[in-house]
Amino acid sequence: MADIDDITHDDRKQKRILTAVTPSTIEQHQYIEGISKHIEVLLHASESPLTTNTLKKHLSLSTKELTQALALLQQRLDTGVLSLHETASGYRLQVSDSYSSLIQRVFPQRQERLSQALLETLSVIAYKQPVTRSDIEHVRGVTLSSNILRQLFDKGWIIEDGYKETLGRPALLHTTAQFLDAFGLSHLDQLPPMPDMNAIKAMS
Amino acid sequence: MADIDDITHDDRKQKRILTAVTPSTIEQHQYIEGISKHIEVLLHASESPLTTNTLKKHLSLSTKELTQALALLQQRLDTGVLSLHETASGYRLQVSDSYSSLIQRVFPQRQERLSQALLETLSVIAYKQPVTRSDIEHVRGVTLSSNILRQLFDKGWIIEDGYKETLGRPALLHTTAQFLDAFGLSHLDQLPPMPDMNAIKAMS
Amino acid sequence: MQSERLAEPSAEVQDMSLRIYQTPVQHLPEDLYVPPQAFAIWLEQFAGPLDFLLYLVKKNNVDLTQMQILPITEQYLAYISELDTAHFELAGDYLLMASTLIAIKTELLLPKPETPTDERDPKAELIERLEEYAQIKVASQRLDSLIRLERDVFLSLVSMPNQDIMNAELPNYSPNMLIDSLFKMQLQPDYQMHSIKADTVPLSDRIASISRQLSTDGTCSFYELLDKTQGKIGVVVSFVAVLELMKRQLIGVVGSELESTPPTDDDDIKDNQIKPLKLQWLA
Repeated sequence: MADIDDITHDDRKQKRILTAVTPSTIEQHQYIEGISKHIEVLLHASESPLTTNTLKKHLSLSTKELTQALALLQQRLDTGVLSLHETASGYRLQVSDSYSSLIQRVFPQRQERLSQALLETLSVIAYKQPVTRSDIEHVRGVTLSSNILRQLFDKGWIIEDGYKETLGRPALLHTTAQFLDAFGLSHLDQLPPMPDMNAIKAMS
Repeated sequence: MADIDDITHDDRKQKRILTAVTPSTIEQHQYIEGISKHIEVLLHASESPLTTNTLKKHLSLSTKELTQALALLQQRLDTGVLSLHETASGYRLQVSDSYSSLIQRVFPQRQERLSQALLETLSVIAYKQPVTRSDIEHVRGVTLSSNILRQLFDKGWIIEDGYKETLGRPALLHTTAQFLDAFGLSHLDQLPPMPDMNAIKAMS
Repeated sequence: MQSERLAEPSAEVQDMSLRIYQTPVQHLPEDLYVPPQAFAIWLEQFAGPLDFLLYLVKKNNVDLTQMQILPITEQYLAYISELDTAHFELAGDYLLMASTLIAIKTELLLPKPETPTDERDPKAELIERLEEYAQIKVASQRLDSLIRLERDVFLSLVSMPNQDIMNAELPNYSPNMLIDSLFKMQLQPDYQMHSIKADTVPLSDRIASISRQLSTDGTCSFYELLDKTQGKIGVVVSFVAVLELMKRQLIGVVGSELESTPPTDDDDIKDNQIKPLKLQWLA
C-alpha cells in the first residue's frame, strides 16, 4: 500500500515541476482546476444535461475559462471511469462505454425494468405536458426524486423547454420523439385515452 | 461480457506468475487499479449501496484485494469531487460535503424538506418501533394522513413487518436500512438520544 | 455534531417557539378578533391538538407537572369555538381533544368521591400524553438536525453507457403501461402494501388493466378481459380483480337478459339459456 502511495506522489510531484515554469501559471492552473471541480459538481448534481450557457451563468465564467476548465476536467476524468459526454441538450457525465458489459453482467435487470415511480412520473408528464416538477409532485402526492428525473433525461424521453411564469420560474417538462419511439407511438394523439382520474379517486 | 471475464482471469494468472518471479509493484498496482475502476463502475450503476460481500462476489475478489482497491479508489476520488461513503447497507458514492452549498445554491429543488408532521411520524416509528398506525395517532394526537405514510413508504424509509395480535391485527411498522442510510446512521442505537423526561417536564 | 447538541439540551427544549410563515411569534393577539379563516391558517401551523396544547402551556409559563388544567382547557375551548365548520376536517382532531378537556373539566368541578376509584385519572393521563408528545417533538427536531442525504449531502447522478451499446435492441414498451401506472396510482390502498411473495400475476396489475379496458370500451364480457398469456392463475386473479372493482363500485354487471324484451308466453326452456353477463364501467 505504501508503495502505491509513493508512486502516485512522485508522479504528481514530477508533473508539477514540469508545468511550473513561472509562478503565475501555477496560480492560473489552480484557478482553472477549481473551476473544473465546480463544473464536475454541477454535472454530478444536475438532473438534466447542462449547456455551456448554464454552466457559464451559474459559475460566472468567461467562454475561455469554461473551455480551459472543461479540457482539464476531461483530462482528470481520463484517470477514472467517467467521461464527459456532450449531447444535443448539453453536457453530462456518463460511465465510459467500455464498462457496459460489466454493468450488464452485474445488473442485467437494470435496463429493462421501469419502476412504478418512474412510469407514474412519465405518465403525468406525457398526459399533462408541459408540467413543472411541482405539478408532478402535486398529482403523485409524493416528492419527486432527482434520480427518477435523471433517468428520464438519460433515456432521452423528456426535455426541459421553457419556464412557467410563477415564483422561481420552474422549468417546463415535455416528452420527446424518443419517448414516442420507445412506446411505439407516432404521435402523442395515439396515447391511450386518459380516464377521468377524479371520478376514480372519488369512488375508490 | 465473456471478454472481460477472460481478461480478468488472464490478468490474474499473469500477475501470479509475475509476482512469483519478480515482485513487481507496478504490475500489482495496475491490477488493483483495474479492480478499483470496476468497483467505481458498479457503485455508479447500482441503485442502492453495495456491501463488501456483493462487491467481492461480483468481481471475484479476496478481502485483501478489495481493501486495497477501495483504498486506491478513495485516493483517486480525492483528486475529484466525489467521496466514498460507508453506510448501514454498504458503500455509495456521494459528492463531497464541501460542495453541498454549491449544489444547494444552483439546484435548490434537490433539497428535500420534510414537514413537521412527517418528521414526528417518522420519529415515533424510529424510536418506538414496532408500532401500529394507531400507536402513532395516539402519540401525536392527530389522525395519520395516508399521504405521510405513502411518502415514507415511497422513500423506502419504513416497511410493514408482522402484525399486532389485537383487534383487526394491524400491521406493524419498522424503519429500514435505507432510513439509516439517509440520516447517516450505521445502526439504530446511533439515533440521537430521546430527550430526558425531567427536562421535558420542566419545560415552560 | 451530536455532542454539540447534547451540550445544551435546555436551549433546544426551550426553542419551541411558534412560527407563522417562518416568523417567530411570541404571543397570540389576545383581545384582537381573529377571523375564522385566518384562525384556521394559524392553527395549521400546529402539528395537532397536542402541539397546540403544548403551546398554550408554554404561553401560560407553567411547568407541565404544575399545569393547571382548568385555565388551559378554557383557553383551548375559546380558540376552538372560533373554528368555523368550513374547516371541519382540520377541526376533527381538535374537537376530539376538546371533548376530552370538557370531560376533565367536569370531573374537576364535581366533588371528589370519598373512595378512590380504579379508573385512571384523566388529567394525569392527558399530562402523560402531553409529555410523551413533547418528547417525540424534540426527538423529531434532533432527527432533523442530523446530516441528511439529499438535503445536506448529495448522491452523484451519473448516466449509464450509451444505450445502443448497453443493449443492441431496445425493449418495446406498450403505451398501456403508462395508463396502467396511473390507475395503480389512484387505486392503490391508503398506503402501499409490501407483500414479500412475488405474485406471477400481480392483482394490482390486473385491476389496473381491467379498469383501463372497461373505461375505454364501456362494457366487456369477463372472457374478453382475460390476458391469454397469463393462464389459469390469470383467470383467478382477474376474477378477484373484478370482485374488488365491483366492491369499489367502479364497475357493475349488466345482464343482457334483464334489458332484453320481457318474456312472452312463447318463451320455452330452450331459449331461456343464461346469456353471458357483461361488465360495465360505472365511474
